[in-house]
Amino acid sequence: MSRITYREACRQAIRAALLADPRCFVMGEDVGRYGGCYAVTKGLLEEFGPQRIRDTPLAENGIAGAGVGAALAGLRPIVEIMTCNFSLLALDQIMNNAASLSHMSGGQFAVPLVIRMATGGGRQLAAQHSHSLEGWYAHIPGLKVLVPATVEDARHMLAAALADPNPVLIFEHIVLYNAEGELDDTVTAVDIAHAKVRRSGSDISLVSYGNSLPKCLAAAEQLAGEGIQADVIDLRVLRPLDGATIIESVRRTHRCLIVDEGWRSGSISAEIAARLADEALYELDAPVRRVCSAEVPVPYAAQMEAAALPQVADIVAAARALLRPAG
Amino acid sequence: MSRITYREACRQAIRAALLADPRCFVMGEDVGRYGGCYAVTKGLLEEFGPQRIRDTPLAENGIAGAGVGAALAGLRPIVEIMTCNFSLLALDQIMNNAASLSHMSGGQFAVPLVIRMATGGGRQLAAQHSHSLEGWYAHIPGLKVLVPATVEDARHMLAAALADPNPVLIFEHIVLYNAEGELDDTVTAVDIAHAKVRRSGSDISLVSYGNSLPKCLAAAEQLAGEGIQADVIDLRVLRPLDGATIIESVRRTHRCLIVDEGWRSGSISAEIAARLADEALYELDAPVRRVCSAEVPVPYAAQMEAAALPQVADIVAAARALLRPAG
Amino acid sequence: MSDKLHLDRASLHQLYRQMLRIRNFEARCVELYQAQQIRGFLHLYDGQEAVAVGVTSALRDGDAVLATYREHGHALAKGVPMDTLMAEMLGKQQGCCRGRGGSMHIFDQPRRFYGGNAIVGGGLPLAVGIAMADQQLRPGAVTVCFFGEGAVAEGAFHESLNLAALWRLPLLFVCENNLYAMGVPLAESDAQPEVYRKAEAYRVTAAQVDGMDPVQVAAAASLAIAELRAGHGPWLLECRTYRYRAHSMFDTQAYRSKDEVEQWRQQDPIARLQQWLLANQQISPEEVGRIDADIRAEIDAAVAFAEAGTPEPLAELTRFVLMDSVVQEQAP
Amino acid sequence: MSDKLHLDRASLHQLYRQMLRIRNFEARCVELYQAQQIRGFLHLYDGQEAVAVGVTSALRDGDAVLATYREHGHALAKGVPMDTLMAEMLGKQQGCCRGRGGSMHIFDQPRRFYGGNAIVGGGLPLAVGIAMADQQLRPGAVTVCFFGEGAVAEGAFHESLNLAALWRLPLLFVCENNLYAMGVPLAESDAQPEVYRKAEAYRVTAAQVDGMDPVQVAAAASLAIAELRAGHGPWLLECRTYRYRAHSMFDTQAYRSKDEVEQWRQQDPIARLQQWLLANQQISPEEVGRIDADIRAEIDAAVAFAEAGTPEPLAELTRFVLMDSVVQEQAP
Ligand SMILES: Cc1ncc(C[n+]2csc(CCOP(=O)(O)OP(=O)(O)O)c2C)c(N)n1
Ligand SMILES: Cc1ncc(C[n+]2csc(CCOP(=O)(O)OP(=O)(O)O)c2C)c(N)n1
Ligand SMILES: [Mg+2]
Ligand SMILES: [Mg+2]
Repeated sequence: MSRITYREACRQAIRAALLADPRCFVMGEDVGRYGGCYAVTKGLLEEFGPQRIRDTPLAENGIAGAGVGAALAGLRPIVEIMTCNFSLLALDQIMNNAASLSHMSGGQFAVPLVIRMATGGGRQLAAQHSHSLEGWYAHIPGLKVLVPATVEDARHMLAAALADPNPVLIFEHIVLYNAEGELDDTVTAVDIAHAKVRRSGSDISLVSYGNSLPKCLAAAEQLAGEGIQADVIDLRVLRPLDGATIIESVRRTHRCLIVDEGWRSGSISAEIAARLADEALYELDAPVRRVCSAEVPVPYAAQMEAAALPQVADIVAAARALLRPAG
Repeated sequence: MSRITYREACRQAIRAALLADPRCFVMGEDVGRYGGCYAVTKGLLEEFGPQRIRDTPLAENGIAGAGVGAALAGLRPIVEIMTCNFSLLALDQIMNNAASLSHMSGGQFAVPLVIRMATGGGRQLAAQHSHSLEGWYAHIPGLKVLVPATVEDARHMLAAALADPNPVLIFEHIVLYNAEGELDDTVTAVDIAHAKVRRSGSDISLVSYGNSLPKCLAAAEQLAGEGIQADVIDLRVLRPLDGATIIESVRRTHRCLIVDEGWRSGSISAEIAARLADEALYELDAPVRRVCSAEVPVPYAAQMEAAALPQVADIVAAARALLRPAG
Repeated sequence: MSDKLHLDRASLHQLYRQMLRIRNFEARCVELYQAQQIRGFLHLYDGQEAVAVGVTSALRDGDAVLATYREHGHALAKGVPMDTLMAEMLGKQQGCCRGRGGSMHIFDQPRRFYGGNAIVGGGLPLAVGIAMADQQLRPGAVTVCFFGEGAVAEGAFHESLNLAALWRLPLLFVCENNLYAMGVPLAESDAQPEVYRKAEAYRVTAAQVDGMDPVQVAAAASLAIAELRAGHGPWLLECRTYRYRAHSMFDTQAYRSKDEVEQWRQQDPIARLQQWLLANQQISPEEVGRIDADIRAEIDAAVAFAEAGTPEPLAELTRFVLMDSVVQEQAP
Repeated sequence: MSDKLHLDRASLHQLYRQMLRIRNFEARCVELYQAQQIRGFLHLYDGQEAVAVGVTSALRDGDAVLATYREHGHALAKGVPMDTLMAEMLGKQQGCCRGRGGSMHIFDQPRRFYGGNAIVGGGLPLAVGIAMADQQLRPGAVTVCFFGEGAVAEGAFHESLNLAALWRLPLLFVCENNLYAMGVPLAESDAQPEVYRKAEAYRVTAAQVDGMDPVQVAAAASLAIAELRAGHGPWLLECRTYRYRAHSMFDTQAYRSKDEVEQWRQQDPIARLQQWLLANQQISPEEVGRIDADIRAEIDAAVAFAEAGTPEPLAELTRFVLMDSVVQEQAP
């Protein structure tokens, strides 16, 4: 066991990938000299040189497309789109090329590309720097979407993503970078196919991912104090979604609360609720509830930002209401 | 009553808007000389001249942003992004500026902008020309999203969109352009806030929009032959979603099938199902089912394209299964 | 015809043959479209053949090519077999993309033909990445990316030229300037209508050539590609050309005059090359006839192959959405 | 200092005062950031003041301005009141954006200050649209759009320059070339590091000026804006400048040397203008002191106003996501 930050886990993952495969390289804005806007790639330029840690101009569409091309032609690019807010500029390349090329070409090409991006709010960066778009990206066939919430996943998901022949997006939450956790040194790989139960309980399923996971765990702690035992599920992978693990949990708890930093309407929480309403309707003893971000561009001021994002108190209150309906 | 095509209804709507307000103008690729890639703006250049029917270069991000700017500074732009497939290039301007500016500026500016785009599959145009992204756009706070399915809505929604102080996206389905319908000349305006029941029935709610509406109506016809009476709801507006009308219908039918040309996971159908699972759980006598597009980039070959998109037979079968569960 | 490049008889015949193959292949496509065997959009290369043929004549097998939705010509010139191409046009399982791509999405992995892209400008960033990989993995290989002059206004053009120039990539950008982007004439789509001059903004070497003259195109491409192979960084080649027909299968063409079309037809690259070859005793009438017959036979065979093809079974619909392996890296 | 433009004493004082206001306002912001009263990102304009001040000195009230996330200087120079600006920095209801925007999203409708944009290059297409509207609704008005040299690599730059040129818009593009985009030096972000030369690709008139000299900037801007008002189409002005501090509040600055920073500090526009004014008897030491005191008082008042401000009530969270009316068109 060693105690490390999520940032350091991300950095180690990249370093290990570069050491393991000469075809692997990192490309993005300020990944080199600057060390990454969230300091994830610090020191890698010095170790691997400018061809493998490639600083790019500001050109998200160009960079994403270049990543697709490089993957097609034999390299293993890790493209960093600094934050998901800027990835909107790259969406054409991501949807129309990265996600579509294999199918469109009748299986002649795979696109073994990894795109990392920072996501989420909570640091008062305001509307254009606080999007949580991972659930929205999970709509697109042909992509895989990963959302590491723990240092273990931050450390090991990248290798699995690089080994995958498909384009994989990894969303790292800006608030998690400084979070510390225990890394089990005996674990050397993780899967990128399954959700995981992070805490077991039989009264209610709390389903979440990313920076909402620690919030759910804190809420579960509080609820336990009130005698409510929550099953806490970390989705880990938003596409393809591991519906089986969620449904299995709900079969045990009969109640489900989904916590998602995306805007509520059309978020991944909606997809989960829809699957329950289809595949587990008769298991439900209570409505499926969601704690999501308010449907606003995230505001700057501290109290408004806090109100816009899911908070532990919101989770606790919603869970409580599902178990002990008023009136 | 007059019989016109959906295309002609769109054209009349634009013409009327240009006649009604000198601040209104059309801007987009090939809207002028070419008459629009789906011939919607044919003849308008001759009538209104190049300043009000402005052909642009291919530059979706630039054009969308220019539309936002023009709206901020006093004009009433109707921007045509030829098809939603190309709108991915404009997403930064749509989400980070059009949708966010009012809130981000503390209400100092409204963005009275209309963006029209063609959407949908069914004409063997393959992966990069067959997206149905309207439900996906409906995730974004600050936008309104309209999906006219009838000639009446095609004729009158535009005026309501232009009168709205917010950015409004209008998705016109490529297969509907040639569809004909009766236009009631006594109707001079429609709202852009409510869903509409297009056929009444008490056994099951079929919820859809756009080109899935005629498919649902055809399915309802077939089902009626089997003694199943379907309530057919045309969503009309995907954001803000009129949940009340859907729930009101389900309270009567206790069964719901949602039909949506978007890819299933994370589509607007998911949001509708989620609302039902939350707000109408105890009304449901059967699982909430969805007939959506298969989760593939839409293929070219006729039989594969047909299999990828929702079809009347799929709707009938799914509805039947909900009412007469096997075994 | 230009005589800048001294081409031998065989090479000249090859230029002629390839252009004619494309022209006649597409003529048959039009028939099949009218018979509704080909559906969707069909963008013809009619008139522009000298560009794809001239440029690819300077390529080797291991070089990569990317094109647009108007790419039948590039595909054929790069060696994509006509039969799998035609089967793809008909949406058959035997098509190069198993019927998933159609006219706008022709891919051929063994020939390094990376599409077929229906997003204007969408291929340029891909080309940058392919050239990046080649720079590292396949020294000496070059990538050619074809696009229309309409694409030049897209941000993707700008970003890609800059990246290619910064990284001195072995990448030849070929702008097929046929003067119109659908109905928008060049002067209304670009503030600088001399497209090749845009290259200066990236300190990229550029040239403008008569795209109706395959010899001139071949000469310019040879020069550029030699420079690329030597590692001197990207080039932009602007080829002035013309499409004789509508943008896709049909449009009213209100944006241009019949006269204009007629004038360009006078410069038809195939007719002119044939005349020149005959006049200069570089080809005999018999050889002309034989080439014609060969091509006819090839096309007939391709159509027969395509028509005999079968539909992809529906059970395969979702196959290849996600891949199990990186197929392009496995031994064939 | 340059003497190309013959400015009167009052104008020179105004340049000096405005630059100092910005410098000292931001110095106070740094303190408030350290005290955690300002949060989020804070991008300082320290060193670049001559650009915003020089350019805006050529503007009239009805002209429009757009800038980036490094926009305090542009906002102050355009007349955004310091108190509502400071209240916004502190996230108060009394801020110009009611606390929703913060440092990166300053807007001021009455002054036609259209942000504050945290997407690099995101303001350029907006500026095109504003200039389009002005061309029609407010003849003679101009729009100025500021952006960094890093933005030049974005597709948005390319698309916007082309649109502005095609439509001959009254739009002044001002590239604040401070040599770095975060940590990436110009030579690695642009294949053509003489940014003003990019304008040729759109046949846009361009000039490069010393962005550390407010008089030179003002002279170039005056010339350009006179041309714009006369309807002669857009201009691009490249101002070579430098930021003294980290990109945002803190970075290791491993990408540049202390020496380099020191050399640029030697050319500080404020110190140099003050020296020149004093040496040429264009200002008296007493006047210098008075300006200093005025500014100090203005800043103190702004901070007091901001600190006395109240938080926006949470009930207002979703207000303005959708608007009820087109506020900017109502009488104030
Ligand atoms: C991004 C994008 N915008 C718009 C279109 C629709 N469209 C298809 S072809 C075309 C014209 C392209 O012109 P040009 O680049 O000159 O190529 P040409 O068709 O003349 O060969 C347009 C506007 C598209 N496919 N992609
Ligand atoms: C589209 C986009 N990509 C990346 C970023 C992150 N980012 C913020 S500022 C910046 C550097 C911009 O450099 P430049 O344009 O030169 O402006 P400067 O900061 O030097 O004033 C970057 C990469 C962003 N905000 N938007
Ligand atoms: Mg063209
Ligand atoms: Mg800079």
